[in-house]
Amino acid sequence: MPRWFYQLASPRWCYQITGKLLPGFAVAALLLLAGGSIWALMFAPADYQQGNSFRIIYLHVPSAILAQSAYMLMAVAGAIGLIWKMKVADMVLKSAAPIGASMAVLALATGAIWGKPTWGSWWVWDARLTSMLILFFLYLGVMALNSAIENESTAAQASAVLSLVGVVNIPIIKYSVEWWNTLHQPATFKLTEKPAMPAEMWVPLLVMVIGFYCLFAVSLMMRLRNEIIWRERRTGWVRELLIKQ
Amino acid sequence: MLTVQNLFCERDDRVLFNRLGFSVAPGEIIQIEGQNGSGKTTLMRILSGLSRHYEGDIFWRGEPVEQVRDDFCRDLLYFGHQAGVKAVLTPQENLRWYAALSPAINAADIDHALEQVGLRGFEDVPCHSLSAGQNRRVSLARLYLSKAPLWILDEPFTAIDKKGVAAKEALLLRHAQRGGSVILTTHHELGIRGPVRKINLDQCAGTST
Amino acid sequence: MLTVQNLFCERDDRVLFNRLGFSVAPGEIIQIEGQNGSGKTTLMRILSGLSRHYEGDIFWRGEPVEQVRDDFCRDLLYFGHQAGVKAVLTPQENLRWYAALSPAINAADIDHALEQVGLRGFEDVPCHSLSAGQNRRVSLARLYLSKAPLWILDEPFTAIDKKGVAAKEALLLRHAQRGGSVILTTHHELGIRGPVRKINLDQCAGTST
Amino acid sequence: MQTNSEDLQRQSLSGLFWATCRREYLLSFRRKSDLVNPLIFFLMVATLFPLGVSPEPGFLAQLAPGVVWVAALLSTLLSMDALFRSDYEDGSLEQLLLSPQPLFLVVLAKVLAHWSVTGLALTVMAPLLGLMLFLPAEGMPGLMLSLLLGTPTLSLVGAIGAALTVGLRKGGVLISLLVLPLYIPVLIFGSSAVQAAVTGLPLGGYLALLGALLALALGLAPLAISAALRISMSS
Amino acid sequence: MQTNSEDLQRQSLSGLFWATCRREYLLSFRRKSDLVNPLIFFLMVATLFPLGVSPEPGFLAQLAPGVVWVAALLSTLLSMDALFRSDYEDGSLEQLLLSPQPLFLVVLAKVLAHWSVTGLALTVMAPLLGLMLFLPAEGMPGLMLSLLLGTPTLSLVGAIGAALTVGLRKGGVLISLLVLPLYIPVLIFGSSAVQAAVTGLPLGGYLALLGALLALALGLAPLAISAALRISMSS
Amino acid sequence: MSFNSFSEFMAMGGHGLYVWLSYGLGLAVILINVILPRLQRNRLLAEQKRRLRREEGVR
Ligand code: HEM
Ligand SMILES: Nc1ncnc2c1ncn2[C@@H]1O[C@H](COP(=O)(O)OP(=O)(O)OP(=O)(O)O)[C@@H](O)[C@H]1O
Ligand SMILES: Nc1ncnc2c1ncn2[C@@H]1O[C@H](COP(=O)(O)OP(=O)(O)OP(=O)(O)O)[C@@H](O)[C@H]1O
Ligand SMILES: [Mg+2]
Ligand SMILES: [Mg+2]
Repeated sequence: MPRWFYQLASPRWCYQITGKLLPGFAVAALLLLAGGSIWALMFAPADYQQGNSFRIIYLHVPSAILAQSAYMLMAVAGAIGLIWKMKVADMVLKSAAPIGASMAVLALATGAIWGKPTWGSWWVWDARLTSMLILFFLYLGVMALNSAIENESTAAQASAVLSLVGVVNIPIIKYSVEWWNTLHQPATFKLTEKPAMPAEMWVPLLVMVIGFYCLFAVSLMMRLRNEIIWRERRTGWVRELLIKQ
Repeated sequence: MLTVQNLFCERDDRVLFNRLGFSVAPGEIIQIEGQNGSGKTTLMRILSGLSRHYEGDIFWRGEPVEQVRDDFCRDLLYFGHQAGVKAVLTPQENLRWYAALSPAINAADIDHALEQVGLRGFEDVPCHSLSAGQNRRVSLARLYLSKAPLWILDEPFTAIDKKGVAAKEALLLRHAQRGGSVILTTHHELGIRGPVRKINLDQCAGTST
Repeated sequence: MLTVQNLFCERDDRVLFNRLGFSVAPGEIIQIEGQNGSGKTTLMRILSGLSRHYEGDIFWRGEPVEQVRDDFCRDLLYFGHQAGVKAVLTPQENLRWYAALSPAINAADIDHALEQVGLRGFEDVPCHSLSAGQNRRVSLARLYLSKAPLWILDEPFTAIDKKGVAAKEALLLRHAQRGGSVILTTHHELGIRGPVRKINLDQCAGTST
Repeated sequence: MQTNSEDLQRQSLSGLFWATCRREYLLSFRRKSDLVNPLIFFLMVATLFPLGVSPEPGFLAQLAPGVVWVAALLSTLLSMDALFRSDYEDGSLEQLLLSPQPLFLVVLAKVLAHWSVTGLALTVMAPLLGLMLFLPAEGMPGLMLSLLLGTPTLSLVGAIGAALTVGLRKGGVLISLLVLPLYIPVLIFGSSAVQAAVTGLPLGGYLALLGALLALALGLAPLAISAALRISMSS
Repeated sequence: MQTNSEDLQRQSLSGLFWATCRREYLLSFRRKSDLVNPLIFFLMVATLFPLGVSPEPGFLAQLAPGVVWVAALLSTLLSMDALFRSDYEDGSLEQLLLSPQPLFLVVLAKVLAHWSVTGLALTVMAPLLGLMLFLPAEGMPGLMLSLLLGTPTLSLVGAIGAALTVGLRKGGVLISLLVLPLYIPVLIFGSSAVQAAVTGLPLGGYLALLGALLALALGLAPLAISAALRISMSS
Repeated sequence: MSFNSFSEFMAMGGHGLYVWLSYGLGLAVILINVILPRLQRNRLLAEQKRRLRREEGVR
């Protein structure tokens, strides 16, 4: 096991390193998101079919991607927490859940808003949409379990089990939902399959995706640091930290 | 047999005990004392391995208890605040399941144990129509069945009448004389003369009352 | 105040008591004794009006209790095996609701009562993170609030530590001295010197043990 | 003198009512999960249908009034079991029965508080479900009105079942057996009201019927609940 | 000697398994309501549909596969909460965790016993529901087979949720939030199998998928359940 | 630049409502993800400092 892995296990080291990384990520997130949005809203060309409503993609796709990645992160953290009893992993799990859930909400909301002008309906039971909705429910489950259990470490371990069970199920859910939908009816509306977008369309998308990842990192680190202070409030170093401030 | 070193536990920002250390030898009876809320139940749950919210070391026959969990469970009888008695089953059926749970117990002894705790004639009555004390007695019958050397008993005498308490005290003494050890809490003055050692949790980190 | 005549109760074809009769005068403390399963709890539930599985007559201040149920309830404080404490509420919130339930209770006294039972500093802690004894104490605080003359207490000292028991005994005595009456069960030897009368249920219809 | 004491008593009664309401709200806000869970259940039942039956909008729109109402009914039903159970288990119910205050008042307060965190919340959330099931926009007001009038009846009637089963070791499903038949009129009038709204027919009649049911339940249920509680506890 | 002791141990393990099964059966037969309630719930959900949606046979027949599966799912889900709760409340669960025997075995026995009084019973009763909802006769074998393969998975996955929420003061509804999303694949494959059977398409593929899910659940769930129980109890 | 005037920019070719609603929501979600942890941190630090002072005071 590499050395950083053991170091990461120390909340104190983790607190310090995130403190150093945080400003960089924050600046990157700000620049990328601001630049990306301006590019997306003002300079990217309108889609020849969907017109300007197409610009929603620059929020929709990053948030959808993030919602999925955050769950993966949660499951990995959960596994590490259960196997190596690493406290920081527990805290990462707990911190990632609300961010992931908010991303799922954004993906669902922007999708719904986009659906209205394109499909004439806020919602359809399409495979992708449905599996995103279920992912959102999975997040809600983890968060509800986390808040229902009072003891922090018990809560973290329980959520870890749940998110692992969930992650085993996600491919199954995705697969089953996709199959179900294509089976019942030939999809009336198809999400555009990786359109052969011109570069001026996908470059800002890439910028936004990276920006969202940076934002995710920022928010995760902020929540993680709070969590560390709370859990380690009894230790000497947090006491010093509090006195110093 | 059991050695506790440097045990620390806090709940809700209140330190229950700190640097608690003691060890239990075969043949010893240890009574944990303390006011309400001083942490007796918490300690019992930690010792039995139900709770992991502690810092410090617990050794079982010289090995860290986490590493010999299976052996430890084989040698342990835990009796908690709740009796572990199913209300719709009869005393007999309840004990039969306990016999299946611990391989050392001999299922044939159940009737004898029930008689010992004064439930003769109630073997076939569902436990929900037994009184509070009779329900506790069903669970106490496990003491007569068990062959485990270490007993951890959390307020075993709750709701038991005087005659019953005397009988149970005699049983504890007999267990100790055969080389077993007992850790128990009770607010009641033990009538056992013999190898009883008291540990007072109020002195480890007092609660204000 | 309370007069019981010719009370008969059986459960599962076993007669618990037969021709039980006694009366409770103001200033009296009556301790119901008996083995486990002798019918103490059953008697307490009958007296308080929770259970109607009996034959015989109960009079409250000379009138059949069924007919003056409302007055009787106003004058009664019942404390059962279960504490009646909501786990997610704090001791204060729990007691506040009891204050609303009985018009005679003064809500302003709650803090004082909690201090009396040794829960100072725990007023704001949800009861599920209190110990077994502390939970009982929350419920016992009602004794300090109540202005009811008749107290029916079923094993009020369960899980209470020695200091707490002594304080509660003093409280019972004070209540009796002020003209109240107490009917209680406990397996514990009461340390009250004074107007304690014992009624032994084993003699009414013995259980075999 | 007479009037004064009556006044005092009336005051203590309304005090009791509000104290009970406050306690119930405290209890459900203390554990937030209690609060959101019926809603989430409601949402999920509505999600299962497109998955289990068919995702086709036209077909779902036909189903929508019935499914939303069935979901509301089930979700109320399931939350019902907890109404008295925890009071029973921790002994508060004994204390309640022995209190000199009128039992039906406390019971009414409990049911009201329960309704406002389930039935009312379901009503507010119903349009979302309607959307998910492609209920035409014309149906929405009918949906909400019928739920607003129907769910209190569900809570009141459900509470009778809860009171009858509280002493049993596990009423969880027994309660549905007792209560579902009584829920059927509400279900029929409620879903008919929504269907009428969708097709543009007048729905005043259905709403009046739901209102009449509510008035009936409001008058009789508290007494039935109190009686049931006393019976359950006296064993 | 070595083999002998191993033999003995194996024997005690199977003894434990059967003792646990026997206890669970005793428990549910002792209070008969436990036994029939999921079935009655199942039946009633199916009854609500004709009432709430439309009594027309053709329309109901279209609905039937989905409704039966949704009802089975909900009814399993609701019975799930009780699986460990009573053991938790009376302290048996503590004893179970402190026993030297392998926990997952006891857990597996409990789930199996639970399934055989809910899932299996639902499967046997499903044709009745099919009849009530005018499911064409060709669909019946598919319905029963899919339920037979699907409901054990539901029980196993539900038990994970039950184990995670057992320490909480009220898991009743939380459990559905945790578990329902995980049930969706079973629902989809199950109802698709029935639909395939109705339309005369081959349903082997669906059944194979349900079987694969079951195998996966059978392999992983007991471990997850044991871990969850230990975690829930350690607070 | 795909737009000639500000009003055209706001109208988004008739889809202004949808686009601006989405971006509004996006901004809200982004802000929430940054502001909530920040507020939580302030509260946490204040609480812990108070606790520290209280304990120091007790000692
Ligand atoms: C509530 C409604 C919607 C939800 C939940 C949703 C969800 C998703 C998800 C999960 C992805 C996959 C992101 C990835 O991993 O690459 C995605 C991608 C995408 N969505 Fe949506 N969507 C919704 C509505 C829409 C609508 C209305 C449109 C446009 C007509 C749309 C267009 C796209 C496009 C173009 C992509 C990128 C495709 C790709 O990268 O593979 N979505 N959406
Ligand atoms: N619900 C019931 N149904 C039938 N019989 C019951 C029921 N509850 C109690 N009994 C029987 O009544 C007898 C008296 O029970 P009770 O609870 O009154 O005893 P108790 O004197 O309070 O005992 P303890 O000291 O153990 O509390 C018991 O032997 C029991 O068998
Ligand atoms: N689940 C919990 N969460 C947080 N704090 C708890 C919890 N359980 C107990 N505590 C706290 O721990 C302290 C010790 O509780 P414990 O049950 O160990 O006391 P005890 O010594 O057994 O008391 P008793 O004599 O009343 O049984 C209590 O003061 C209580 O405030
Ligand atoms: Mg204790
Ligand atoms: Mg008793």
